[in-house]
Amino acid sequence: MGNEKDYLELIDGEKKFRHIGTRPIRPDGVDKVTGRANFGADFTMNGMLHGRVVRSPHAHAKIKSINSAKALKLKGVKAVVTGKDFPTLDPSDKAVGEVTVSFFDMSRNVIARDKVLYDGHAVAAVAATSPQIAEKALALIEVEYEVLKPVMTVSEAMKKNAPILHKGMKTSGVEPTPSRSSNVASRAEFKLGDVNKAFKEADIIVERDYTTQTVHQGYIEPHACVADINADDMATIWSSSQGQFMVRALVAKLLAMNTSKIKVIPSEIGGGFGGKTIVYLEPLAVLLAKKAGRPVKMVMTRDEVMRATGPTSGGHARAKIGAKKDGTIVAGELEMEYEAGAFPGSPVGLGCMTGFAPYNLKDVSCIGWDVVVNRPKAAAYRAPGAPVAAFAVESAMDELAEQLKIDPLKLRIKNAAVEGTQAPYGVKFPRIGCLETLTEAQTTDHYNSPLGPNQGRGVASGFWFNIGGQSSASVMVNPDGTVIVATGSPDIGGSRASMALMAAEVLGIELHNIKPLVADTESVPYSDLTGGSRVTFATGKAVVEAAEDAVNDMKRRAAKIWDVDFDQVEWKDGSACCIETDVHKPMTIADIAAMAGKTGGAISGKANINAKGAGAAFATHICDVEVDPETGHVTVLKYTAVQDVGTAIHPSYVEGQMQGGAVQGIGWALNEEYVYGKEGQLQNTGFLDYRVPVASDMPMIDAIIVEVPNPGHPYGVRGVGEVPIVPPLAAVANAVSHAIGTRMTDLPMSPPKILAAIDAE
Amino acid sequence: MAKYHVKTTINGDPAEFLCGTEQTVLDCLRDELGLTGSKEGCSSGDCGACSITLDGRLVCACLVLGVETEGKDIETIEGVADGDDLHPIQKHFLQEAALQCGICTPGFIVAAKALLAENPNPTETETRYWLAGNLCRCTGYDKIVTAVMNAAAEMRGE
Amino acid sequence: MSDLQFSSPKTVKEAVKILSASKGKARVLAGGTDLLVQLRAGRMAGSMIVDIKNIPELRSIKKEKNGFTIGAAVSGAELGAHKAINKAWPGVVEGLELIGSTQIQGRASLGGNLCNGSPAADSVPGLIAAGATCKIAGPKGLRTSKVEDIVLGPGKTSLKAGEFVVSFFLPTRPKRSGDAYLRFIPRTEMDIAVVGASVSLTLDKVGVCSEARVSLGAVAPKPLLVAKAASAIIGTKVDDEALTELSLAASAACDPIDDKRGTVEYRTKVAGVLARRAATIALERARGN
Amino acid sequence: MADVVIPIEVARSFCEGKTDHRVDANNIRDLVKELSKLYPGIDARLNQGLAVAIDGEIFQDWLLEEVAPSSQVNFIPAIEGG
Repeated sequence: MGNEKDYLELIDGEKKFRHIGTRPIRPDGVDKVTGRANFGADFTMNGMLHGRVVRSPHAHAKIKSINSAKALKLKGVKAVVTGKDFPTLDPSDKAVGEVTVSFFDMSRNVIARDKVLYDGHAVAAVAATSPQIAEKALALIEVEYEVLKPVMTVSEAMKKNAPILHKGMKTSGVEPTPSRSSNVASRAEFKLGDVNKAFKEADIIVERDYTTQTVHQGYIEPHACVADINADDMATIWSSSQGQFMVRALVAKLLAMNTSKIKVIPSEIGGGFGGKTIVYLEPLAVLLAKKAGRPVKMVMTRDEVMRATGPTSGGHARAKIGAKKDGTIVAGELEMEYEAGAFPGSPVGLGCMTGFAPYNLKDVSCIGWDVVVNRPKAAAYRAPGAPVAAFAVESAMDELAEQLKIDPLKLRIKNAAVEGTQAPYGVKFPRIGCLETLTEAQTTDHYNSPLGPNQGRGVASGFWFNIGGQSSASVMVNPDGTVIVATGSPDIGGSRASMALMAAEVLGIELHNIKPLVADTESVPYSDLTGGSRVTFATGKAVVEAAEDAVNDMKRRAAKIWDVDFDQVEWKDGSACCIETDVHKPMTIADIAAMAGKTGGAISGKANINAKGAGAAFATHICDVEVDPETGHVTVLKYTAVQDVGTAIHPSYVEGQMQGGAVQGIGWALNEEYVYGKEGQLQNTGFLDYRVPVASDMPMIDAIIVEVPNPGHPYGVRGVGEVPIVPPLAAVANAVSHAIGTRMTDLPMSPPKILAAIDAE
Repeated sequence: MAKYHVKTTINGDPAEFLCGTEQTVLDCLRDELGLTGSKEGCSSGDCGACSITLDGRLVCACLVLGVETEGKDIETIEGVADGDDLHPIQKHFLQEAALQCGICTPGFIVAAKALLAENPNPTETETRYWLAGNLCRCTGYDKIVTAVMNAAAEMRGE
Repeated sequence: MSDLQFSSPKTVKEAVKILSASKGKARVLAGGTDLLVQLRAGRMAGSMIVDIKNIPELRSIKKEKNGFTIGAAVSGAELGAHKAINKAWPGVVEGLELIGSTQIQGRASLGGNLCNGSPAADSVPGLIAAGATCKIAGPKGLRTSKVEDIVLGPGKTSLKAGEFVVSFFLPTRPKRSGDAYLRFIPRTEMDIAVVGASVSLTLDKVGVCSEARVSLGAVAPKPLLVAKAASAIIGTKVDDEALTELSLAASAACDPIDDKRGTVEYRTKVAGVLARRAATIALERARGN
Repeated sequence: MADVVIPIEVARSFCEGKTDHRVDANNIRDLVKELSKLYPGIDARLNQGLAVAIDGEIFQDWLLEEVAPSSQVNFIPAIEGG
């Protein structure tokens, strides 16, 4: 687009934006506060059947047989599908692009074939005329299992004689390739310089082991979809997901269907946080609909969400930092093993890449092991892999500060990554705001306030890459001059408001004249899913370009009407103006739109881009806690999140991302964990015992926005959604450690663990 | 098997439906009456997304059987606004950006309305404890609590 | 589609008749906050749900000459709004009011919380410490039982086929007497008690504890009445030394399990802590009465 | 000649552990082609789930991105997001 620079000058210059940075009411808001908005489970069709899934009660077992005869005899049951109904895929069939996925594994995660690999693994699905009949049919599908010993933890899985989940799986990334099958899927390594030599030059070294448990994204809306397939094999899927194009692509692949035969219509999505970047129900619903010849609705129960949808990995991390007496850190080492769940693909590599990213380190080594266990396959969760790595590194930094008697923020400021710093994964940072979040945190009242007895304060920083990727946008000018902005990016947290704001800024019109919408797969060109903190950045960039395209179109029309050259027309405050002469009165967007028919037909703009230049995000959090020394109960007294957001398009929703991410991280730190029984059955399958923070657990979360504009976006946007969950684990752990005088290295810091730590002193 | 014929009042209007014993009032609202504003997040009373009032008392619709509501007065999210006129709580949820994905919003608004009916001037702590049965995973509760307290102030005429 | 039947009797007699006729296959529905979860999870054996909330006696609170009668299906929210009981037995009200959210409070009842048979039921230790009794209706007529005799183990009660709890009786609070219930949960709301402790005590004119009852929840297969913890403070001025003894006795009485909510060690230790803290609050209340 | 860094695991499989390379190419496609002349088969491996960073700018999906003689090119794991 060529004029990125101009916009940045505007940011630093005197001219204020008219719309960017304001806090208008979101365009989809009224529907959401009145109950009118339709989410995944709210859609119904005439003649619709209800689908349910038969799930394994075992964590690890061979499927000897599945007999659906009795279920099919039950009146009202219309179809049953099992793994046999799915196409066989080649084990080497992997997708490259946004996320590397093995379709072979994904297909087996959607429905088990010869083996079940976790409690809750789908084994069969049934469709019936009512939810009650479908429920009854579940019990009539007879599955014979040969129960195997489950492998529940990374350490068990890595033992020499551990039961093997996938025969033939060899650890990749080690040379020579091992001959024996292993539960270790792969090893990843990132290094800069010579870390062993650097440690020898250090005056002080801190080193510790850290452990965390499996945690779930915990979105309130269970997965849901409706699938219909007509006589011509044309499938339509209504579903709640982070990407309608993702659903289309995966259903096409898993069912060997032609993409053009699948239409996916996105519903409102009731939270995802990465957990809805994959399909579970959609392929089953399509197959059931095909077999039954009727639409099929499938909605998970909370129990199914917890047992069978992607949590994120628990694991182990060892962090080691070497420093000079003056606090200059000279060497960093991180070795981590993450649970991938039942199939390879934990985010351990991303953990390795992010852990030391906030710091300027020339000698660093990060090694990650991806390990399969009999738990549900890990899915993305907000900054996948980064929080656990940050927990280890930021705890070690805190310990270093303690031992060197340096203020923990000062220690971080001394070592902060800046423009030109080489990240542990080899890439040199462009302009970033890591240092700015630290210095801002230093000046807060919070950081400078006194603490009482049994209270502690912790700080931690965090990094997330942010991504760009493919986004499409159409800007359609209606005959009355109002505008529709269509994108292919599901709105998970208010992004339609941001799209409208950016379009309004370019078009120079009032916000209420713009209707932003999330279109289906047949109404806009392909877009990558909503994830990686990419929508406001990448889709926003597409919207800006599409709006500029529409402006150019309108300028051409005005030039035609006035019979002047195109470059004689400029766009100002929502109107075309003639530069050289005042003979021609400015034409508003409505004036031009009204004449569209006379000047060449409908007016629109489009942009289909693969956005580059996503600016990295850094955050620094401060947490105060009080610990009850007799019960180990932790009260979070005060919490401040400081983050470089580039430019806040709609500051309220930026703050919302920061506050929500922080609270998810606090939950991860304090009480959230998967608890498995001895035989590998999940013990806490509901919100009663999977303890996400409730309103009374939390204080207000101070969100402090720092704006270091990203040169890669016309308005300076950086992604904001993910980095807020990176610092909290360590910020809370450091606070608790200071409150009780013992370092906490095992998450969650549930009251029994804290009390045991206090008593062990 | 036979279904029960239940007569209730929903958001001020008479409403009748047929339901089986095992159907909750949430099932009845959503599946029998097409009132899908009340959401199902857990079906065990732990998330509050299905909050309604039953004879003025705040309950989880997933923990009430449809057959139990015979003769009762039910209020749902669909009855909170007066036609086009949003309730102050709804307005403040929008103004304060107290929702992100919006799935928990109907439950929060119904619960907050019940709070302000009982306590027009709640403290932050009272607001947080009253709303502890409504889970929100997006916002961290900050802006929700602010919206409810600002709505309360507006309703008190401040 | 299920074969589940529903009935909504209007009198105790009618309810007894339905329950007796069901041959043990009926389940009593009060607030439903546990029953409906079990129904949804497919854990509910039975073919009949008997909703007892339309029996007036089960929904009313009555001030009697020597105490209060509380209908078994009175909700937490209703009990919480009853000023006289709040004043007389704050510990009992605290227990019921701690169950779940505001939404759950609109439904959860003393009868349901007791008869669900959970060792961790929040309202039960308060009732036991208060010396409450319950009136039980059954095929053989009415009988009265101490609350501590109802729960036998997780999910098991001493109620016989066709029996159900009609009401609870709380005696008039003696002078210089107070009670309190505390529970420990990891969050601030919405959890099942990891430990619950209730203490009710009465002081004589010079401030010596003349009577006391201590009850613990979630630390054994059923809610406990811990006589040794009570005797640790009876005859004392409930000073630090006595409280330490009470605390130790409470911990000693525990026979808990390790589960997703807590460990044996943790529950044992925190039972002592909470018993001491509850006794301290009860003492303050007694001094004020 | 651009400075190219490939992941350690890939280097072990194809280049006897050598991660750092200097390659003369105008775009990433040609750069990969040049590398595969020296290390047969590496092109397919680099096309499996790796993103590329050119002077700090990350491309999840790449082919014709321009490379300058002074460019620093890093092949890194593709980044998924939540």
